[in-house]
Amino acid sequence: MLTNQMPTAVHATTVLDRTEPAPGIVLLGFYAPELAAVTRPGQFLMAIPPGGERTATALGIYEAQDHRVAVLFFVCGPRTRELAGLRAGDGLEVTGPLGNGFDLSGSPRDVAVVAGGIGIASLLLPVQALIASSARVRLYYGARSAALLVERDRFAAEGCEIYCATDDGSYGRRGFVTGLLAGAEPRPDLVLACGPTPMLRATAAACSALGIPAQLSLEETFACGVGGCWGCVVPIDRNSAQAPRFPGPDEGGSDTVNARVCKEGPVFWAHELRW
Amino acid sequence: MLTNQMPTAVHATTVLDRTEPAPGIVLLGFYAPELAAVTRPGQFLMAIPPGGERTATALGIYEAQDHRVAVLFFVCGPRTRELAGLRAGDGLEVTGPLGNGFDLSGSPRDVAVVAGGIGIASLLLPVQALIASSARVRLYYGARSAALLVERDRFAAEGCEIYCATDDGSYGRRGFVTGLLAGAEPRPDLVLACGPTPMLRATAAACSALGIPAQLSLEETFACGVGGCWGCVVPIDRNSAQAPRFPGPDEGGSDTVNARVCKEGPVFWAHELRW
Amino acid sequence: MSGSQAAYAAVDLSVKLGTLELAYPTLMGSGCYGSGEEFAPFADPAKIGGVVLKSVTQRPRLGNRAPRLVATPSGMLNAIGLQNPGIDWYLEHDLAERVPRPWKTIGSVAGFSVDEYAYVTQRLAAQPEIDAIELNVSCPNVAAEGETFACDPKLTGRVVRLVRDTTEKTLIVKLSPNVTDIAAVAREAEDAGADALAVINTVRGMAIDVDTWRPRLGNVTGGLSGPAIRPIAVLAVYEVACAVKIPIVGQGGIETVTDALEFFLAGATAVSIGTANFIDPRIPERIVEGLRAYLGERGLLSIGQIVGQANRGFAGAHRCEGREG
Amino acid sequence: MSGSQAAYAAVDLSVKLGTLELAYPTLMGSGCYGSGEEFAPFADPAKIGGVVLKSVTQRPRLGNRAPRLVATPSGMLNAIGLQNPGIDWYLEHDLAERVPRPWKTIGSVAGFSVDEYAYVTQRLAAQPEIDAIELNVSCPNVAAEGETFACDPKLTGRVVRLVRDTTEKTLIVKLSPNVTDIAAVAREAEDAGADALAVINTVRGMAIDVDTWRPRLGNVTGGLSGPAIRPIAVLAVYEVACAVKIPIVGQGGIETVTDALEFFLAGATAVSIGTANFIDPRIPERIVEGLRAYLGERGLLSIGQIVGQANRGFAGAHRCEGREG
Ligand SMILES: Cc1cc2nc3c(=O)[nH]c(=O)nc-3n(C[C@H](O)[C@H](O)[C@H](O)COP(=O)(O)OP(=O)(O)OC[C@H]3O[C@@H](n4cnc5c(N)ncnc54)[C@H](O)[C@@H]3O)c2cc1C
Ligand SMILES: Cc1cc2nc3c(=O)[nH]c(=O)nc-3n(C[C@H](O)[C@H](O)[C@H](O)COP(=O)(O)OP(=O)(O)OC[C@H]3O[C@@H](n4cnc5c(N)ncnc54)[C@H](O)[C@@H]3O)c2cc1C
Ligand SMILES: Cc1cc2nc3c(=O)[nH]c(=O)nc-3n(C[C@H](O)[C@H](O)[C@H](O)COP(=O)(O)O)c2cc1C
Ligand SMILES: Cc1cc2nc3c(=O)[nH]c(=O)nc-3n(C[C@H](O)[C@H](O)[C@H](O)COP(=O)(O)O)c2cc1C
Ligand code: FES
Ligand code: FES
Repeated sequence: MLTNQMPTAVHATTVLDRTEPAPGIVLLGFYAPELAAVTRPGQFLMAIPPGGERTATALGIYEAQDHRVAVLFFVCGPRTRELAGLRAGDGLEVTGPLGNGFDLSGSPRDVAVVAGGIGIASLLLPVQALIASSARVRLYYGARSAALLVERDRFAAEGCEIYCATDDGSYGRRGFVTGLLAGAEPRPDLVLACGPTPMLRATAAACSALGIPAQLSLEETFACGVGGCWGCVVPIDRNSAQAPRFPGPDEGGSDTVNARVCKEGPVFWAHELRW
Repeated sequence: MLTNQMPTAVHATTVLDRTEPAPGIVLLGFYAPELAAVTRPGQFLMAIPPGGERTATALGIYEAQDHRVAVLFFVCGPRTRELAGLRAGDGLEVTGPLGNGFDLSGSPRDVAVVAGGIGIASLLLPVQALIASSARVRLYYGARSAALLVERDRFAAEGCEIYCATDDGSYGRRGFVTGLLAGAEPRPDLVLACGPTPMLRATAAACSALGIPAQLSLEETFACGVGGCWGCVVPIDRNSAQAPRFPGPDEGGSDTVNARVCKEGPVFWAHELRW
Repeated sequence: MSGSQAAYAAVDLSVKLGTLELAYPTLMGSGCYGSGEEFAPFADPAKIGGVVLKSVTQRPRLGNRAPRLVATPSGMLNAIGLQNPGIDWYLEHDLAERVPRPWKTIGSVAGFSVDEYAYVTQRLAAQPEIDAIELNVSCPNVAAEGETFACDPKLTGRVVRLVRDTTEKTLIVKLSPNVTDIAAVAREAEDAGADALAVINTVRGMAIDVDTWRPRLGNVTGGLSGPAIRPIAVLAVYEVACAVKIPIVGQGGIETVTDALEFFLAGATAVSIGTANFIDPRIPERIVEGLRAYLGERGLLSIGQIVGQANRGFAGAHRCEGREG
Repeated sequence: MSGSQAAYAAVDLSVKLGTLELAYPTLMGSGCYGSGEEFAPFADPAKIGGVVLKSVTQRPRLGNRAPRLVATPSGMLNAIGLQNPGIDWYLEHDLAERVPRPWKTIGSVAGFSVDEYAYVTQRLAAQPEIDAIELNVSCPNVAAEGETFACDPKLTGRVVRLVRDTTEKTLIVKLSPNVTDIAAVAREAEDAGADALAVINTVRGMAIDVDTWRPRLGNVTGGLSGPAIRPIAVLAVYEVACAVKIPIVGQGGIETVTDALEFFLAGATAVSIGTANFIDPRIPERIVEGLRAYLGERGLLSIGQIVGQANRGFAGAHRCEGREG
């Protein structure tokens, strides 16, 4: 997996646009040319709304082009509610880009991209990069119901094939998106996934059964987001290239170390996770 | 002083209008016919904005007519900031009317009304009542600077004389409003005052020196606002009609008891305060 | 819809604390609900399990000087100092002149000596309108002894033992979080005959005015309450539940049904709502409705089924007190 | 304007803790600033008094299982469990490979026995790049003994005495708020030779997931930090300042200059900023600028002039410990 190289920085930005692709989901674009220039697919940022009790929220970088960066998020608590209240012209500070991002270095030719709910937010940039390198991209996209399958047109316009699943059957196949993935023919040579943890676990199991390498973008509760507090860990194989440069505990010769989702991740190879 | 008779209640209201008479000062009108019908001059309400972390804020009742009640407040912290964010059509819950209100029962003929800053918010209703009963009303109105002397036209339209003072001399006399009061000729037969505590103390001292009875609307930090927590007390003469029906402490025969500003007050006779 | 509502209505929310039977597992915290009357116009009295009255002492108390309240992040400090008219006046007026209400009434007793606690409890518990007694041995806002009782397991045991002899009614002992080991105090109270424990009283704290350089409370220090202390209170309940068998009344920062559920899962048989009443006295009835829905949705029949569930199943990796082995 | 700015620039913000000289009275709290490098891209390293490194133990520690963080009202719970590579690797890599920075570097030592504290301190303090040592005897997130040290005055005295013999460098002892009497622990630490006290570490707490019925932290319990605990921390500093003569590093929920000022007025010589760095690592430099302006506006020349001012003048009505007489 790639490791983050600077220049990560705090950017004082201005909101350019705000739309609601579905009730409770907000797409927020802001002016941040320097951030756009250095962002790689799969990286995230920490967003600090102006004024009030200040808090930082981790959000995947959805779009990054020219002068504009955008995030796509689900309004579920106080912090996202505050961000959702922003309007064009408002100030917004973001720290980024953060995290490693997807490893697209092996020139994959046929990639399955698996999105669960708002996990779609971290997957547009890798889809764009893959299509730019002429790979075939199939998007497997699951959500609770049809209305939450946001931005499908956007992904279609990029040139990827889209297969959907909804929990309630209101659009596409009823059931989990991993069901679609299991039947994918021909088999993709790489899987990228982002979504809720149970979906990622199911994706990892499916890929393991099919023998397809998979990269998962994990979610954990963050405090600092920059690797400083060791609060966001996931156990991984200590021989992974992403394992922090720590000796393991000497008790019992465990083959596991705790890696930081915000620093060594958020993207990990499925087969290296020990969760 | 009057004591509050029911019907105090929680009212689910809708914001009708919102203006900013000065930067940082908000006038918020809302639909509350039942509250308007029972409010007496000098009473207050507790305002609970919708959603988020819920909090209640004590605000004087500025206007109460027909179907509309209005509050006038200074945006100084998280709670008033939340209220300031409301717009016409938004919901707002208010509990009220609360507190005793001014005692206008003695048919005063010549009344000086002393306002310090946002204290003006509790003084429109008594001015209206006094003028309706054909009393002469002189308003002595002080603030930090001219811009903060809000709603002067409104008071003038009610038919009262207005004398102003500002800390920086940007309008009216430079200095404290109590300076104006001291020189009032002829002497009023009653003083009503609302404003910051130092101003109320100075008003009490001036009235005591001049021998004019004064009613002061006090401010304290509130928790419940309805007399249930004993958090908002001020020491008063235990023989006051407003003294809570408590024996004093038996140690040392103190002549003082602690009265609740929210329940026995917020209006007290200056000469009965032992602060 | 109506089917599930019927199911919800069947959910049993009643609980017992000693011999005290509550229709709902929700008490209104002492000092936060006055005599109940102050809040009656704004709440539905039929939806309240019980009201713990403001603490009363033997003699009248003027209470602390103002200011007595300070807002703090997600909480507040108070230093009322047990202002109250003393037990004589209290029985003659406050109690005698009450409007009868459907809720259970729990008298709260404070004091400065073991004898005072016993004397006031005896007088108060003798009243027919008092259904149970809560011993406030943990008020942080009064001189020395008040809190010292709950800060010392031995002293707690002593006062509870003496008070126990003065009444047959349910005796709830209210513990202080301002101790190294709350479980030890809880065990002493149980051994001495307490029927239930109230966990927790406020956490000691202070705020300073940076303009005047003076403490913001007239009493210098005060008690912290509200959501800020909820994680502290949940842990205290969890630890006490592991240490004793008698029921616990969980409290500290409860504002929503989710907050209340944390306490039940940690091991509380009932909860108490304090500071939240200052925001909106309808919060307690919303919590009751929320509990009914939560249990109903899960097909549970009574609140007792969730009490202490977070303590279960940790025998392996974790000891009950929650430290890694 | 430029005149007053010149006056502000002359304000002396430097302080001393034992022999440790800090250009600014602001430390970055242990565990909340990594090795400093993680935050360097976002903050001005020249505006930071000192960085307390993440606590290190003798042997490597995997730390607690995930989840390790939970957001709570105006705060957070953490249960990292002292994940660290052990002193050998730490000296060889973490410390040796550091970029030199203008701030002072304070090593933080944790342990599970008196001997471990002494051993790790000796190794760490011997490094020239370490300017002082903080003894973390108060971590609530590790097995038994870690916190027990700071919960027992005698044990605290014993570990400090032994560690004191291993180094001449400034020794800061970090106290736990999870005790009945923090002043007693502070006095023992002072008697045993501590040069300064860090007050406070996190407050023990817990949160429960009401959907899964499980504790939200992998370690069940955790340490509460952030603005929620500020009133508790301010009081702890106030009480410790009344009990000892050595300087205090105040901490717990500092986010703004006003928050920091509360701690100085309560008796802290320096402050430490922890959780606030997670929101925005520029908060510490804003606090430094804010202190300069506050003192400048009041014509004060040094930060020392406000230290402990809230304790003064209460000889009459209040004893220093803040209870009414
Ligand atoms: C690396 C990384 C990238 C992320 N990228 C994105 C992104 O691009 N878009 C995005 O929307 N979120 C993203 N998240 C998640 C986002 O950071 C959190 O959802 C956010 O912090 C919630 O903050 P809050 O204060 O609004 O809600 P909180 O108060 O933290 O949570 C409120 C409630 O909602 C629940 N909840 C939290 N997240 C969700 C969810 N996604 N769906 C349903 N319920 C939920 C919580 O359990 C809680 O009960 C990302 C997280 C990480 C670690
Ligand atoms: C009976 C009563 C009636 C009241 N009526 C009114 C009213 O009609 N209009 C009104 O504006 N306020 C009124 N107040 C005051 C109002 O309740 C408080 O100002 C409000 O609660 C502040 O809430 P907050 O959370 O926004 O600010 P807080 O967080 O409580 O305070 C923020 C900061 O502002 C400071 N501050 C508080 N009040 C003022 C002020 N007035 N001017 C300057 N600084 C201040 C505080 O010291 C604090 O530092 C009344 C208070 C009482 C007790
Ligand atoms: C203003 C106020 C007054 C209180 N007075 C008393 C009291 O007289 N006796 C008592 O036992 N507890 C008293 N308490 C403590 C509460 O009953 C409750 O235990 C505590 O506040 C924690 O719960 P909460 O966070 O829901 O308020 C008081 C609390 C507040 C905020
Ligand atoms: C995520 C996290 C990790 C911490 N790790 C340590 C640690 O390793 N050693 C230590 O002494 N204190 C540690 N602390 C405590 C802080 O240094 C600080 O004392 C405490 O959080 C209170 O200050 P605050 O509210 O400003 O964060 C940690 C705190 C947090 C939030
Ligand atoms: S959130 Fe701090 S290390 Fe990841
Ligand atoms: S604010 Fe509760 S009694 Fe006045």
